[in-house]
Amino acid sequence: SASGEDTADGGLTTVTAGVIPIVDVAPIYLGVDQGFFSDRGIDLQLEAGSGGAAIVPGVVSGEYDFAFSNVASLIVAREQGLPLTTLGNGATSVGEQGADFGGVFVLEDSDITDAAELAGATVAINNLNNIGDTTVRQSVRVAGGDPEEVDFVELPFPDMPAALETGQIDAVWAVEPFASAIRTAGHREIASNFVDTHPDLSVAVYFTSEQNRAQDPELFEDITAALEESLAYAQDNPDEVRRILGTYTEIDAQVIEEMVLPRFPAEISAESVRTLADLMVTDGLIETEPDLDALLP
Amino acid sequence: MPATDTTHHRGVRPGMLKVTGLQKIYNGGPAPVEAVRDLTFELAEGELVCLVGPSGCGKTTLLKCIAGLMAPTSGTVELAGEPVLSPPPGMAVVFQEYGRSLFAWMSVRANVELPLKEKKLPRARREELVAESLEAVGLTAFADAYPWQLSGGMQQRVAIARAIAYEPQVLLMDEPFAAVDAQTRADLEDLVRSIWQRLGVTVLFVTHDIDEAVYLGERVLVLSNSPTVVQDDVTVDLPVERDQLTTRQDERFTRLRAHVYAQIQQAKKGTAPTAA
Amino acid sequence: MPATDTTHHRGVRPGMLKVTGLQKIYNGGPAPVEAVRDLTFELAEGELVCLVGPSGCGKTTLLKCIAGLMAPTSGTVELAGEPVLSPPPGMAVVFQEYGRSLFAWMSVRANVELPLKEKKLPRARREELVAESLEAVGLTAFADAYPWQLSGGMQQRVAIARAIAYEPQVLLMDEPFAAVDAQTRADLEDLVRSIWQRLGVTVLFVTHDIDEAVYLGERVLVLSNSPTVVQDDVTVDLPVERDQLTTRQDERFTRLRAHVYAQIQQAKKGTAPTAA
Amino acid sequence: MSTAAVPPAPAPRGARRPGARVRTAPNRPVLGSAGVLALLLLWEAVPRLGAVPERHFPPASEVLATLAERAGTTPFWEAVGHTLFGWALGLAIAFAAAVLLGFALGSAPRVRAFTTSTVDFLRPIPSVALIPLAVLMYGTDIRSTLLLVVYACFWLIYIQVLYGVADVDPVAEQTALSYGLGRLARIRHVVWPTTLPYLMTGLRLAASVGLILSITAQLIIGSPGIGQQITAAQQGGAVALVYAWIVATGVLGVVINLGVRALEHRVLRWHTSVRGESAA
Amino acid sequence: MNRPTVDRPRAAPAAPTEQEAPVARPPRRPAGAARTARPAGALLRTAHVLLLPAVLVGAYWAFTARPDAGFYTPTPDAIAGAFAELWFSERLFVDVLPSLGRLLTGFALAALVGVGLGVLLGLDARVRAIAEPVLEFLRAIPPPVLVPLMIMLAGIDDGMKVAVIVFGCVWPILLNTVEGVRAVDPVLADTARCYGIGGVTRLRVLVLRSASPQIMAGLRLALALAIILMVISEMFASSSGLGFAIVQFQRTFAIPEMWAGMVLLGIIGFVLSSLFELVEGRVLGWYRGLRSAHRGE
Ligand SMILES: Nc1ncnc2c1ncn2[C@@H]1O[C@H](COP(=O)(O)OP(=O)(O)OP(=O)(O)O)[C@@H](O)[C@H]1O
Ligand SMILES: Nc1ncnc2c1ncn2[C@@H]1O[C@H](COP(=O)(O)OP(=O)(O)OP(=O)(O)O)[C@@H](O)[C@H]1O
Ligand SMILES: [Mg+2]
Ligand SMILES: [Mg+2]
Repeated sequence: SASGEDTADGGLTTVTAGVIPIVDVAPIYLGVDQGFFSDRGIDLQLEAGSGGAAIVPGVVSGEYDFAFSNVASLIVAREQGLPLTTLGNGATSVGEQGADFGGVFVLEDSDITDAAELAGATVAINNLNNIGDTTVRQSVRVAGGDPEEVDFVELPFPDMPAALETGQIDAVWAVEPFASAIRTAGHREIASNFVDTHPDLSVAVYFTSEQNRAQDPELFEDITAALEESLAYAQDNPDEVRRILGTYTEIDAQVIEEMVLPRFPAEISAESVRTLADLMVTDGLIETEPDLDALLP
Repeated sequence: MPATDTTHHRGVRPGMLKVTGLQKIYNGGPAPVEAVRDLTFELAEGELVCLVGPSGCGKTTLLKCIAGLMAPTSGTVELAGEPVLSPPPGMAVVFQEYGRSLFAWMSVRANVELPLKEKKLPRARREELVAESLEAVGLTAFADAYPWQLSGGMQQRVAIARAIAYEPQVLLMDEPFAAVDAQTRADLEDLVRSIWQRLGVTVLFVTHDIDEAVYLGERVLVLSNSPTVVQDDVTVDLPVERDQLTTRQDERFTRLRAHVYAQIQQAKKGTAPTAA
Repeated sequence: MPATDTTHHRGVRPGMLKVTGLQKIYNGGPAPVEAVRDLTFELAEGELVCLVGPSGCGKTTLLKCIAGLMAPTSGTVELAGEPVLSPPPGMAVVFQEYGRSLFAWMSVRANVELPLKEKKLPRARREELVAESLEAVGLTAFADAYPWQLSGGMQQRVAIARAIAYEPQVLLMDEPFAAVDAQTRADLEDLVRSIWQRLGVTVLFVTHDIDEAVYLGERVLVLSNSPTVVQDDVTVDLPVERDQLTTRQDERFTRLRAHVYAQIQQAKKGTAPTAA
Repeated sequence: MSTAAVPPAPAPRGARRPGARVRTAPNRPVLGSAGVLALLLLWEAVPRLGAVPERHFPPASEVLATLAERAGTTPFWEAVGHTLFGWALGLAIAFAAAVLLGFALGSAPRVRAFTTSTVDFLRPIPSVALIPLAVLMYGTDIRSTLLLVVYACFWLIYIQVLYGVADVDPVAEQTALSYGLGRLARIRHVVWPTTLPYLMTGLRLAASVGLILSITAQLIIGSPGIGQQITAAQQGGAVALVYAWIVATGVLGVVINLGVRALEHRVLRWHTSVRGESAA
Repeated sequence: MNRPTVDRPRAAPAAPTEQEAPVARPPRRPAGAARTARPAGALLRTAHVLLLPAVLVGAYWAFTARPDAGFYTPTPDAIAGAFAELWFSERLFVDVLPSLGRLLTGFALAALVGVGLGVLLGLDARVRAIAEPVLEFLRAIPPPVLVPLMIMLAGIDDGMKVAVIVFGCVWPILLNTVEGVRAVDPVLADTARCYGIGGVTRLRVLVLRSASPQIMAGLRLALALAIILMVISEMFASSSGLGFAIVQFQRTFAIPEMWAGMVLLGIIGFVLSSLFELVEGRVLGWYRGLRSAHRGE
């Protein structure tokens, strides 16, 4: 790892992480803010891109020492033979029906009343063949509908409210802060798809490549420790999380106050990952379940 | 020298083209260029007038103003009593830059036919006119060629054929025979005169060939060097029926020719006298 | 009439330009066009030869082949013993399409100077040549204008100035005076003759003006109508010192002129006799 | 044989004839502002009249206010600076490469014939799809952005140059040949000026495409600049801010175009399209 | 370049003479090199198309044979395998053909709008002065960020995607048309004016024809851009399409498949370009003829 060797002034090791500037990564920003990384001799640089197109190649090439991603993407990558491995938890479902940090929404006056009725409807998700459609299908399945009948289209989260309100689509799957905006606008939540999948679902995680880790195992142990400390801190100090959100996002202060935060347990729920991977096999996203033990060391 | 002087020779004809106090200054360059200072003259209906003058004295400029393609800086152009502000209908122009005035993407035939289509002539009539005029300039065999497959002189003849086929009331020709050989030139001169007589068209003909000017015209206008004014207006008192051999041997022809030549030499020398 | 006939008049001079069995067929169009059938002639070094022929007979084509701008279909062109395959150095061409041969993006001065720069002349010499040649064609005042700000005749004179300033060994001119007035034309004719005498340059001069051809040339080549061959090769036995007034009144001048005119008329009529 | 010198510029006298086609050059800044104003009014009206929900497409006034507020901050200008840096460098590289190759291959049709299929094959590959590769090769630093900008801009200029080179007037070319101008001199004095109008259009096209890709690269890769700011605003649901950045981008485009137009006016003085505008 | 002498009567007299009536030019062609050189010509043309690609593929192959050539650069045979499997299947109908339909629609609309607006702006300096800043403003906006607006205005179906294509690829056509129209030869324009050629005829026979070389340059650029924008448009609100497929492959780390998609894009580009070349050959026949005429061909 190129930058892993660099040492900045004061003997700190410069480490670069690829993140997405969303709510889920608040703990790592807090961790930097609180000095959990510098305490361990790590000068952590956070680079905020908009998605997976750059992040995984960034990690593979060693450009990023580690990065943030949702679990489903990593399962797919692992299945395709990319040697990725997790470092620590990212964000976890709240586990409460109707009060999670993401859900499926319809217009107030929509005919759709529960997830089963999504069959035949057009549902917007941010990325097809990923965690969104897998978990929403599970909601439909749980509610007794036919998941095959759901018509998914891709739409970035920020564009969802507009598309929903102008009637272009029937339902959206959105996460915070868009979920709050949609709730505030008076739209109805009909399913909590993460909860329907697993009450303890690890939605996103921090990961690196096996090569990166092998080059400097101690460094990565430090990173994992710092991550764990950050997560614990975030979990215990929701106000701090809301404060730090104001620094690296453009979310409206009002929304920051009101929105639902994810849970930040330090541990990845391996069981939930396994459930998700099973669903992905069922839905045909991947052909066989990858070596989850390698993914979750 | 009032323009009315000239009307005597074919009986009184109504004025067709009247240029009054025409001045043109080009402002495009770093300094303005006064191409034409003050031109006043008149053409009667059905008159054939030749225009000669030193290179760069403003003949083309004048023609463009008359054709309504260019607004004069001051002065007016009137055609049949109406001021010319844009190209008037029924006027055909043969441009000095004949090569650039042909549509490179059209065959010779299409080039000649295009204005006729715009005139909404029926197809049969168009074809007749095109065939006739191409025949007249000797290009029948090249009707389907593109202009760029022709020699310079042939291109020029296409431009002439186009103007003839148009059957205009007023015909402006800017050195139309510059690129053709002596024999063809003589033929074309006779062609212009015969068309002029047959159709009664008013012709303003720019040329550098003094013999040609005298042979063709009823009058020859001599322009001075810039700042350009009308230096002389010579009435050509040769018989209406002219002939390449006899007319050119006519003693009056030689006299007129010498007179015009002297005028042009004067014009080139510098500020010209108002009349010779 | 073999070309060697003419060498007597100024003593024996080595051959400079030799055209042998030149044929050119254009294949661009739908059907091939044989512009030139079979041309054979020779120019001695320092000779001034005029070329006349009906419009479209292939004069421009011939010039382009000589200039190495176009490959003949068959036959050869030799310059000073070397076959011409690409434009040879030391040759200047004045194109019939003078307007398009000027670079619109350069001032008159720059247009004239550009070939001199390519010749790597020192700056002072270049400026001298440019000034001289512009002076010679009467365009000193327009050195800083762009070509499109000039009249047709003025543009043509720029092209001439460029060729003159180049001081070539061989000068090809394709109807170079077509767009200038009679007086200027006379001046330019004298200019060409004086340069020819001064520099000993070999000149091939295409013109439609028979008087001009006879006045200028040591020989006049008459081309036939297509399929083009050399119809006549007339030696002009006028004195080397010529003058616009006296030479043109010379009885031999009139005779030659009539002869060439008759040849051209013949040429236009159809298949020409091999010799007059 | 001296033609009368250029007459000493008498001021155009008198008023113009009534009714004459007065062709003054249009007052560009005024007319242009009018056009922009019309656009802003339309933008103001569309959401206000409810054609689209105001919440998702804020009216111009709100966006401009947001923009004005941001424009007073340093991060704003830093982002603009980052974007412009990537843009300018990428455009310069693309321009140089495309012009060199364009002139070289444009004047060597035999060689060019061998490249056409490859060029046609490569052109439709989206820069965006090259992002993983770029990141893999160059990481997330400026070189990745450059790769994307250069790849997209190169083709635009290159194709324009090819068409421009083909536009050379054969008479002008033959003139140059016959006066012994060498290959380089011909390119410099004949081909280059002929190509310029095409090149200028290519430059204008590439300038905006370069800007777009500079931003897109930041958007996806997350290197600092306007793109990253837009991502942040989008992820935060700050709609007015997103549009404020869009406006900033558009304004950059307008400013860049002004520059290219000014350049064009200088280098194409002689060209029909430019001289017609200032002529009598 | 020596061609055999053509021995035949020349029947194209400069002026019709008594003996030689105006016969059309002889239809007989010279039995010259142009005909006999056919097989060699075909071979050469094949070489033109295939030589450089073959060399490049070879070079790439050599590159991928190195051990450190990574996950993102699969071998050509892997790509070829993926290509055959992907595109010689029903995906051709599900993904490729609809995309091509949108692509061609978008391109045609852009051509119409670009040329139409371009002529308008090119002819009138005043309109141009008014519109230019606005157009420059719009031109600088990345099409993706306008997608939300387009969704609101044009829906999420084909309309929006076609709109993205049009918005993105209209510019080269527009700019080139404007410049081409501005550069109409003034002598020719004067000729048309004095022969009373105005209105639609003037557009048809003068303006469009003389601007056509430049318009063609614009169209050629736009064609490739349209393909790119087809991909970009399918990144939003999609569930099928070639662009969508490529993005999906990229996100799901199906790298050979992703490259196979890009290769297909390239092939589409090449085929469309070749078709375009044919059209251009017809439209610009006069233009090329004019240029080669002077070289004596
Ligand atoms: N666009 C222009 N800008 C500036 N000056 C111009 C322009 N066009 C013509 N002139 C000048 O106007 C004068 C007259 O030009 P014009 O073309 O009318 O002459 P002309 O009499 O037709 O000459 P010629 O016999 O050589 O064709 C010339 O001095 C020329 O330099
Ligand atoms: N590119 C071409 N394609 C086909 N035919 C051509 C081409 N160029 C010239 N020609 C033909 O070749 C013949 C000779 O043309 P050329 O230009 O050499 O004549 P020219 O003697 O210079 O005539 P002019 O005195 O009119 O300039 C003409 O009949 C012309 O139609
Ligand atoms: Mg003129
Ligand atoms: Mg010729």
